[in-house]
Amino acid sequence: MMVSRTGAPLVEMRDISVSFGGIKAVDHVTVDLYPGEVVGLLGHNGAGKSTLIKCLSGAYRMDSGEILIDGEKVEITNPRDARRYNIETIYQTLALADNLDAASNLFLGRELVSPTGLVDDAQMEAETRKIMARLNPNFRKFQDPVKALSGGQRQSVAIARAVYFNARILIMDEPTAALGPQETQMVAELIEQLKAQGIGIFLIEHDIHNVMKLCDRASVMKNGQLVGTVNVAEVTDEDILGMIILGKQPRPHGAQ
Amino acid sequence: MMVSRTGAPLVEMRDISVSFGGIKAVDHVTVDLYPGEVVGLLGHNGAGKSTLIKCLSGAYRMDSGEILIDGEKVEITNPRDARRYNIETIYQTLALADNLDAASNLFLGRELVSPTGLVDDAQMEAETRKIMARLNPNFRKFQDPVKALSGGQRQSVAIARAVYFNARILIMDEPTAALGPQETQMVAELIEQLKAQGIGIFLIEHDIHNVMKLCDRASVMKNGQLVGTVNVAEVTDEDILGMIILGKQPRPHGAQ
Amino acid sequence: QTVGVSWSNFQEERWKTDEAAIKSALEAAGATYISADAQSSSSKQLSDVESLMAQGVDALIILAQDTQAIIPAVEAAANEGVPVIAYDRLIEDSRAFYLTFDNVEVGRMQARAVLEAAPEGNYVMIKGSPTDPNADFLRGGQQEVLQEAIDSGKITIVGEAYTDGWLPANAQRNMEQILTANDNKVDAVVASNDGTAGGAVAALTAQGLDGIPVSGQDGDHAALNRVARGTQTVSVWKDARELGKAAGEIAVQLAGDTMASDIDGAAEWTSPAGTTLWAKFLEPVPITKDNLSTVVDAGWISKDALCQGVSGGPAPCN
Amino acid sequence: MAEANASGAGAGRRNIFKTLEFDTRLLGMVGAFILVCIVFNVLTDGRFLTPRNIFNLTIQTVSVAIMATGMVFVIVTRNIDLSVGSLLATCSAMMAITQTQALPSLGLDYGNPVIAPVAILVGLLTGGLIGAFQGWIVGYLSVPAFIVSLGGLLVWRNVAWYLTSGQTIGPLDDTFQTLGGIGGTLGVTGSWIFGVLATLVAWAAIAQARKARINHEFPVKPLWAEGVLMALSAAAILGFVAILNAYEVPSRVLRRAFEARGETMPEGFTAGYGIPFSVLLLIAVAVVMTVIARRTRLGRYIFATGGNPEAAELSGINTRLLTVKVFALMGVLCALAGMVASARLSFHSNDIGTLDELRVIAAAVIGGTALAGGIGTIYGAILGALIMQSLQSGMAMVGVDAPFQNIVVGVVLVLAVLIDILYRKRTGDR
Amino acid sequence: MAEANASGAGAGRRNIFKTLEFDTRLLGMVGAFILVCIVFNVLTDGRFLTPRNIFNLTIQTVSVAIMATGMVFVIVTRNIDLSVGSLLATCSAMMAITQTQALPSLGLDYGNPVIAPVAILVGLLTGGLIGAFQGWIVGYLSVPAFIVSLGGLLVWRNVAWYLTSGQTIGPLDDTFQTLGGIGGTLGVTGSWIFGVLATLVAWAAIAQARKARINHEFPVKPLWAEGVLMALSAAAILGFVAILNAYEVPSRVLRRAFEARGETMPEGFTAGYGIPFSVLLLIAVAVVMTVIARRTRLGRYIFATGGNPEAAELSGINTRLLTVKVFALMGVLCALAGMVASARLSFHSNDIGTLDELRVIAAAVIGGTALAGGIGTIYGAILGALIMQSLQSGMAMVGVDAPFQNIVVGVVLVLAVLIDILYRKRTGDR
Ligand SMILES: Nc1ncnc2c1ncn2[C@@H]1O[C@H](COP(=O)(O)OP(=O)(O)OP(=O)(O)O)[C@@H](O)[C@H]1O
Ligand SMILES: Nc1ncnc2c1ncn2[C@@H]1O[C@H](COP(=O)(O)OP(=O)(O)OP(=O)(O)O)[C@@H](O)[C@H]1O
Ligand SMILES: O[C@@H]1[C@@H](O)[C@H](O)OC[C@H]1O
Ligand SMILES: [Mg+2]
Ligand SMILES: [Mg+2]
Repeated sequence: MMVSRTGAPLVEMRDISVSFGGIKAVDHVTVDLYPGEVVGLLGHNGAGKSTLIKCLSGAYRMDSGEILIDGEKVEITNPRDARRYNIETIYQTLALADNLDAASNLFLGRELVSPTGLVDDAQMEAETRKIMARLNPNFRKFQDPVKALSGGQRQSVAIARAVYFNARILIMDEPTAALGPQETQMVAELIEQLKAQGIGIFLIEHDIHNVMKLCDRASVMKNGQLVGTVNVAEVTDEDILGMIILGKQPRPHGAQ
Repeated sequence: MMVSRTGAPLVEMRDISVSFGGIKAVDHVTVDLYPGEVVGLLGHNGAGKSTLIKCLSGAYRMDSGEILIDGEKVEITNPRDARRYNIETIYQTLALADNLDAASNLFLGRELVSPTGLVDDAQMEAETRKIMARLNPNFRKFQDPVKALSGGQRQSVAIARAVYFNARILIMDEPTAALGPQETQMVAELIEQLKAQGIGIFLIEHDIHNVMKLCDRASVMKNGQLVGTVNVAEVTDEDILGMIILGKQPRPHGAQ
Repeated sequence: QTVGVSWSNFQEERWKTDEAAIKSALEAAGATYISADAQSSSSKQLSDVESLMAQGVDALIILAQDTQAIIPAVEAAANEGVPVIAYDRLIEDSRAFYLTFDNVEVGRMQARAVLEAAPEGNYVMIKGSPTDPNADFLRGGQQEVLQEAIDSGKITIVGEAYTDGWLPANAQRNMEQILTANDNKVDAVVASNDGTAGGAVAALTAQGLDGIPVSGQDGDHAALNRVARGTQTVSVWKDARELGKAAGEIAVQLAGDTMASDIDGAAEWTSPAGTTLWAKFLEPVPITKDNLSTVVDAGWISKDALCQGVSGGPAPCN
Repeated sequence: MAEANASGAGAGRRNIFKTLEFDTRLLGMVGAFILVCIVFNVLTDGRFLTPRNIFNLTIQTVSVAIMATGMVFVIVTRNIDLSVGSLLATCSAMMAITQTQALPSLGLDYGNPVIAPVAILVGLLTGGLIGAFQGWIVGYLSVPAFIVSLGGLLVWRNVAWYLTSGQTIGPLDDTFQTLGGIGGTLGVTGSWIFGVLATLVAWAAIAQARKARINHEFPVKPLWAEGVLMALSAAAILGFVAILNAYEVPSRVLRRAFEARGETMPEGFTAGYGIPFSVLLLIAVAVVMTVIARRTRLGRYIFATGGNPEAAELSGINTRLLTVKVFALMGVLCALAGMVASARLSFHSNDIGTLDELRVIAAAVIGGTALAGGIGTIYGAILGALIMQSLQSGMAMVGVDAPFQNIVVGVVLVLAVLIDILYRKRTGDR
Repeated sequence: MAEANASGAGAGRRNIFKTLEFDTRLLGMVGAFILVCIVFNVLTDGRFLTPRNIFNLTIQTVSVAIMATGMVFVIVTRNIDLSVGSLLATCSAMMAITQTQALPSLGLDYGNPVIAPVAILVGLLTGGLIGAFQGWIVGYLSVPAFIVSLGGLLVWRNVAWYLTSGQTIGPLDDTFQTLGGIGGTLGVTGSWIFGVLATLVAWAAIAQARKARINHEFPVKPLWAEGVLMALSAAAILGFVAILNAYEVPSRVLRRAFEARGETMPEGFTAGYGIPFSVLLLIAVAVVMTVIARRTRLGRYIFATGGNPEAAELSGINTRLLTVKVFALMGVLCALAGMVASARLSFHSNDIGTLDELRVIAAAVIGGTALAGGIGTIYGAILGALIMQSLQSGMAMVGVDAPFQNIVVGVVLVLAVLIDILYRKRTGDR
């Protein structure tokens, strides 16, 4: 399926810079994302990928640059702002409240309430069971606090949370890093589905096979700077590896 | 290179069980490991892989079962015991002291001391620079506390720590999960080197390609139980995926 | 008969003596002693009284933490017909029987003794805890005596400080700072009890000023030793055994339906706040180097303890 | 499924509790409490468990228990509040000044019915504002709560001192005083009515919860278990009412009341006290706080923030504002506690609330609130306060020396937490 | 490399400090301290910064500062110790009883030179054992330190009370008293000798550190920077000695000393005090604790455990035993502090050390120790204690009321931490 890149992009991050005490973690980076598109963010460890997308999800504040959504400039200064623009994020560190159960985590910040204004735990648990059945049929630990879950089970909960609430923009920071092969496959299928619904996805991923399979475009970073953005269909995995490791743009049209 | 599996295995974990408040995370599992061998531990999320190897590294105490090293029964009740048997571990959660720099983390618990008995920071930094040059040439953050490092940089420090101290038995719990392609490649090479030195390695890994490439044997777990152990050379990746997902032994000699 | 005693605290050394005296007076009368310690909390003291009454006491002796906040306890006792003795500290309720050494008088005695030893010069006032009403009673009594000399310009108060929690260490620090601020030009210290006097003397000793007049109260053993050594002028001695004995006896009488007015030595007395109640006052005794033998003769302190490290001092340490 | 393999061995009696879905920790605490009561009852020849002493105990517990419920939220969000005792003093001072000086100087005389409500309002505002201010420093300026409230401990105690110039203020307004305890009770009939109503509410809640689970086709307890639960709750509530009603007003007080009305008391006339208003207040606080904790977003966010502050923030929870709310709530509860405490004394004394911070924190912690955050219950904290108060009153009654009392309290505090930890270890977490 | 891109703008003056490798936070604290001193000096017409008052200040600080160094380790390992004031009292009581009752009853008379050392040993043992016991409960039984030490606060204060039956014990042994402050000083010559030796040691350390870096071919500071550092350290040490020497023994005291020796004082004879033994003790404690923190495995493990307790445990560090050690060390330091405090008072009073826990924690925290663990310095804690003491003494000198003093201390505590947080934010961590 081809993505149409006419009109205003869903998200445009322009000239973003972030530094930590003098160190430029992100250095004048520009990326964009169209509806129904998956853009891979690649780069070596410490390249600045997580930092970049945290500006979009409201976890960090950028030092300079601007963010446009549907072509309009927006201010995102905290995670609440991001939610308002229907931006959902799966963080590399998962960000779950260890002492709460899966349902409470899934609905955290957006609890279902009964007409009296009190939270409706039964309803939330029912919804959670539904969505987890799609994502991870092995999942049974609905009553336990999530601290009793294994690494991959936790990841499933984090993914469920991000996709449940009709996101328009989804940020996934290494979503399959801890997942087993079957679970990874299910996430891949999920990404295809979401794409088909017109959701735009930033996907941070180290596995080059997955990138080639799932992404439409790939933006590569090195030492905080953008090396370049390529159409995945037009390059080989060798090209992308070259960008990641050597930091240089592939020669146009084709292989080395 | 063929591994010789004559004589007593380097490590034998017999009939290990661990439960958490009534739930059997590891259920009568037996695995072994010979010198110079890489044994992959595979399984879905929550299968019990991390729990199993934590019994060997001294992080958890098993409820029943026994551990033999060089054919002799040993008691491992805490991480210090494991170190005494030259067992080194890279944990899934990394286990670094965030407020200390890379060198202090690398030598934590085994500091180099000057003749006066005081710790010798300069010497430790020098050693750290040497080993990191082999593992991750991009690494420069020697003076910063490790909390300022990216996910992958932290992983490099954890790996360096495990391989620096002449381990005989190495446990790696998803060591490349957060690593970029170049860094992953370097770890793969490292594993080959260590193997050649006669070190035995338990490798927990979800990526089936890596398993096929790096492991001699693979033990697959499901719901806390051992599905079986196979010689990687004798099976296909489809076989192994079948074991992981369906929990059944492959038919002997060959493909489906 | 059972008599309940509610103590405000046991922080100062003296109260253990008071307790022993009350106990033996009650034993002598064949009554039972039960007690509770409020640990310097007026709220806990109210609970304590409730619990004492739940145990069925026939009379209450209360060392009030707060003169007013204790009134509900008196009220509850009155409701059950249990007589209350306000022990050592005033209770602003006409139903209580007030038995004390007059604190204002103690303050007067402290000032008097110091004034006698240093009729003119620079005075420092080391007051008690700002949260203890007695601190201000004492300070008031001291002022009465000093007022005239202040007005005539003979003495000047060059420093004055509350002592948080009556802690000697705080008194010592305050004294040091006052000495520094006045270049040691200090001729006398009116300290409000023996603990604070101890702190003040330690600060004075450091400057070689030990020996100037210093007051105190309670007859703490360490303080009496200082009097013998000459580093403290006076410790106003409220013979706690007398007070305790009287309290025990009066409690038994009141429990036995004797009227307050029939108690030996009782008189109607009106507090500064205007409460009129039956009261009995015991005379405090200022102990100076001239009458040190009194405390030994009374068996309050052994001669060895009194004279430790003193030779050739005043009687009985000569 | 590994999860299905729930423990087989050692079941039996434990399963009854499981079926009833009782918190076994709660049972443990209740057990400890009963043990304490029985021991003291033996030591005091049966005086400890008289209606009178039980009445006293509940009254004595109210002030600390009210604050302890707020401390649960504070600790659950990984904070601590060392300033509660001092804050109580400042609120109490404000209320005392309002009713004895400010309002009378505005022409509202002693006895005017407006005085008590206005004074209470002033107190609640003071507590809420100071609490919110401290919460703002913690939440928005990121100064650790330990430091802010340690500063608060010093500041507010002495602000209270300055407000009253170190004087005891009173006597307080008569209406106000009825909130202190024995001076204001529901009476026998009122208490029975209250007891029956409370029982019905409890039953309705149980039925309602069952219905919700059935609606979603989740497993429910067997019907008999629900029945046992209903019976138990009724017994507890009505038993409590019966005990408080059994404590009789002394005849002198009754006679005086009749005389005041110009009548004479009929021979043999008696009356029971019933539930004190202050205890009613505590019950109301407990119910409201429990609903907040379990059934509102605020409560959910409090626990989420305690479990993982970063995750809560990333989930769009305004954890800073939440901190302000939690501390403001704590401040309001301090004001309520100050109201009860000063009404009980009928004066504001300037040592009021001294060391209450320790009692309140101890109550919350003995009640199972984990200092590491994320875990705690309101009923646990109240039970914790009750256990501490029983220990202290009991020891005072037995005639244990005060220094020794403190030693016992210190040891019990550590033991309670130790048992809690061992218990949690045994039932799951490593 | 991103890492090489260190900030370019806003350099200039800041770079001098960078080159000298000064901790800018330390500079800030020293600046705050100087500011406090100057303000009080103006308010007291120049009396605050006299040698005499500086001498007093150092003496007044010693007891709290000694404990604050230990509190740094406690807090760095994510614990807290609320029992230090009470523990100090128990240790002080043990020492007082040993010297005034136990030893004399064994036939060692007043004035015997063995008395002081034995008493001190008893105190240190008491402190160490109690500390270790508390550490054991924290480390091995996993009860949170807050609870254990809150229990300890109640228990040890009252154990002290029982030990002395609530009596003030004293006067203490004469030799013992010399450890309290003004009663025992090095004298002018001794102090100069000490100053020169200390300077040489500091220089040797600087040279040694440089050599080690050169050996490993790491970058080093320019030589002039090392020179400046050496000059500054010499100036600080010798200046301090000069000030303490400038404080002259009052002539009455001198005259009395001569008289005691049967001589008469020569006309115009003067003598300076020099460094008090108690301050020497504090210096020794500071040096030892700093070496432990920075250059020993124990110190490394303390900081690692504070940074990530789980990681430390998995790295083979016995974090339980470590906890015992840290608390035992804290106990020993409480004993030392108790020794200084009671020697200074010249008697043991049973309320000694009351509220010291607050002062000690405040000193450590004002000195930059982070309550979240993992961060803290010994010199910071000592400076923190000094700042607090200067504030309190200064206010006492100016004649500020005790309640207002407390308010100021509370506010300063919060402000100090706030500034620290803002500072850290500006220089890096988000
Ligand atoms: N909180 C922080 N404080 C200081 N420096 C930080 C912080 N977070 C990240 N950095 C630094 O910023 C740079 C970019 O980090 P970032 O986490 O964005 O990398 P990444 O591309 O996501 O790497 P990885 O693939 O390992 O997750 C790194 O050099 C890292 O050390
Ligand atoms: N501390 C704990 N408390 C309770 N249950 C736990 C705990 N740690 C793990 N478990 C449970 O034990 C089972 C095995 O977990 P484990 O972490 O060993 O899985 P894993 O095979 O390593 O999975 P992953 O691939 O996701 O890392 C899971 O069901 C998990 O929920
Ligand atoms: O005797 C004194 C007492 O009157 C006062 O209230 O508290 C301090 C004591 O020293
Ligand atoms: Mg990242
Ligand atoms: Mg795992």
